[in-house]
Amino acid sequence: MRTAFSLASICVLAWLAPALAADKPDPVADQKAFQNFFIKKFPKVKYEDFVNGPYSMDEGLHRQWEEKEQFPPYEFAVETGKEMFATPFKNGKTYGDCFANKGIGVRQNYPTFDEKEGKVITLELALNRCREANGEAPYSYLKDEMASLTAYMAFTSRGQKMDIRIPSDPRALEAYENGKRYFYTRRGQLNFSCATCHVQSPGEHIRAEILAPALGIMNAMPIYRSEWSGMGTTSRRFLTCNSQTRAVPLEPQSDEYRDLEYYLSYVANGLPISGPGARP
Amino acid sequence: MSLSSDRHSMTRRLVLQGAGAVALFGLGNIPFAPALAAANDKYPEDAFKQKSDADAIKALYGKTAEASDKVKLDAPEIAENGAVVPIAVTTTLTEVSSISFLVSENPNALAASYVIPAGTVPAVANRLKMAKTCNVIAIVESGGKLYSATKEVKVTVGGCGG
Amino acid sequence: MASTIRVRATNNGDTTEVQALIQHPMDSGFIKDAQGQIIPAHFIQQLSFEYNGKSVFLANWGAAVSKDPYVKFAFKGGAKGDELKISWVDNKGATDSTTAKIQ
Amino acid sequence: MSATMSVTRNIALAVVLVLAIAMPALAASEADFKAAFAAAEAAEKQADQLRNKWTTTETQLAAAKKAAAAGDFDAATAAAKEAEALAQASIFQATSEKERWKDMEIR
Repeated sequence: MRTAFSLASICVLAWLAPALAADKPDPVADQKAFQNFFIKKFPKVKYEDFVNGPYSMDEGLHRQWEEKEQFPPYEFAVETGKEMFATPFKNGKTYGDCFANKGIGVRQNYPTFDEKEGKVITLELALNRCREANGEAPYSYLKDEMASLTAYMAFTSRGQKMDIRIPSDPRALEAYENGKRYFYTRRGQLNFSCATCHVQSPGEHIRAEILAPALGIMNAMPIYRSEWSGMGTTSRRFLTCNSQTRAVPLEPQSDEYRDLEYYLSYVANGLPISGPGARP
Repeated sequence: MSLSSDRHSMTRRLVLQGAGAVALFGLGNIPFAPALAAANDKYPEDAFKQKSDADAIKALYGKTAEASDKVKLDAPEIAENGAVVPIAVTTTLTEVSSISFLVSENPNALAASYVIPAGTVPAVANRLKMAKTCNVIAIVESGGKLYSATKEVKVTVGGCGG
Repeated sequence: MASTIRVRATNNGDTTEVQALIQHPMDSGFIKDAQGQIIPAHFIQQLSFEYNGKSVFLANWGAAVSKDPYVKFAFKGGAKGDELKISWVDNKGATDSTTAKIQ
Repeated sequence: MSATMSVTRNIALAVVLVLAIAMPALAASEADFKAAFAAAEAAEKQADQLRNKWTTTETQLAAAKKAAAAGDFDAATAAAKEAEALAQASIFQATSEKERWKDMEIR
């Protein structure tokens, strides 16, 4: 009855109607409703183009993006990442030893849920844990080394569909719900939530930038932003979004951010990985 | 580069009001370190120091350009970010020996100047910085005469960042 | 240290199209850093491309060229397997050069 | 999420802010400053527990400390009061959003 309900309802009506669903979270229905909302809101945008953020919202931007994609500025990050993958740690092991399939073409399965630890493991966290497990110091989650590693891993997964799984472990469902709550909760003195910008007004301007739709927003990570004239990891993007609403950012890879990435990636299941991405 | 949020939002506001951009450039024209003489063609040091596009063109070519529809300038209506503005030029003119790009309201108008030897296709694409909304001018030297195309490019986020 | 110059040169019969992306800060000399100090001008001034010992393209750049600069041009001739020689010098006198095979 | 709901909430936030700042600004002594600063820090600590601090609260706290160090207790107390108001507003925001976030959820 729930899926029929969400399919039949017009998106605006469904949005305002009080939640009939029992309190038990239903990620499958969430994901359908989430994707339907954006597909209805932007009928002219091709399904897989949602991963191109602002570039699928504005023709002028799209042309500039195509121009940049001929020889994109994140090219250096991918190559540095490839070199890092090939350089063994002091103990002779490499990043490939920490990941399935040597870390090639696996990005679309991250974040995963670790049932031993009972927590979400994001790609950035897994990379630092791999370093620590091999006696190396962890990298900053905001700086270029982490961006190069995730850029290379994303590059090897390009085109693969996002494939995030929520195991039947109740803690996984709770992490998913925490991520969803964080996404919709207003914060900072400007009193914005992620949804205020990326659900209510994608395609519109906020100051000088055109807002990306929330659907597929993780698929392009990490991104080279002209604004930063450098690479940015998912962690850096979450922290800067916080400070732009005048909320004090939390520690990178805090549980809130891990759950948020879990939720945002799960609802984008089925959309292709397009990282690393170039952005305004 | 520490990313303290106050500096970040403060700079963005300043840049957006344009005040910051003006204040920065009010520092006057910082003399460039004298460039080492390049192996072959000489670097047009003086042209790159000129403020206005007219002075830069005069310093570079010693003559003025006339607008021509044979020079096709490809630049965006609104730059996504002033730091990376994709600009390209193609021309049907022949015997092209030089192509230059000028950004009229940058502190120094001349952005780039290319020597086009015989046998090279008269077309160039590059990515330039623009301080604010202004005219982008492409100059093509063909058969010893100068032809130009001009287009206004709107810039919302100043390209010189900070 | 790997070269700072990335080049893609492709030949399609009579012309060779060349794209280059160079890793360089291209500081304009107008920016202040976090402590309010001016970051001194540091940008590539000349970038040259040679084929068979002859210059096919010479770029004179000012401070307004974007960070990690990109340029695209084409020249008549060239053949698959031939080599292009690329080199740059910046206003501090630093240089880098590389060669690239035409695909 | 309908506009009326967000307007009422913003008014509530504004009221909390105005109330705190409107306090009479007599020549503040060091003791006044210490009291105001302690209250502000306590509120900010609570906001921290709710993982919902605002950057503007932090700037005001720093401004208060700086003014106090320079001996200007009037400015220091005013900044401390402003910091407390902002901290209270961020606490109000965190608690009111506990359920309210569902209004915006896509279903």
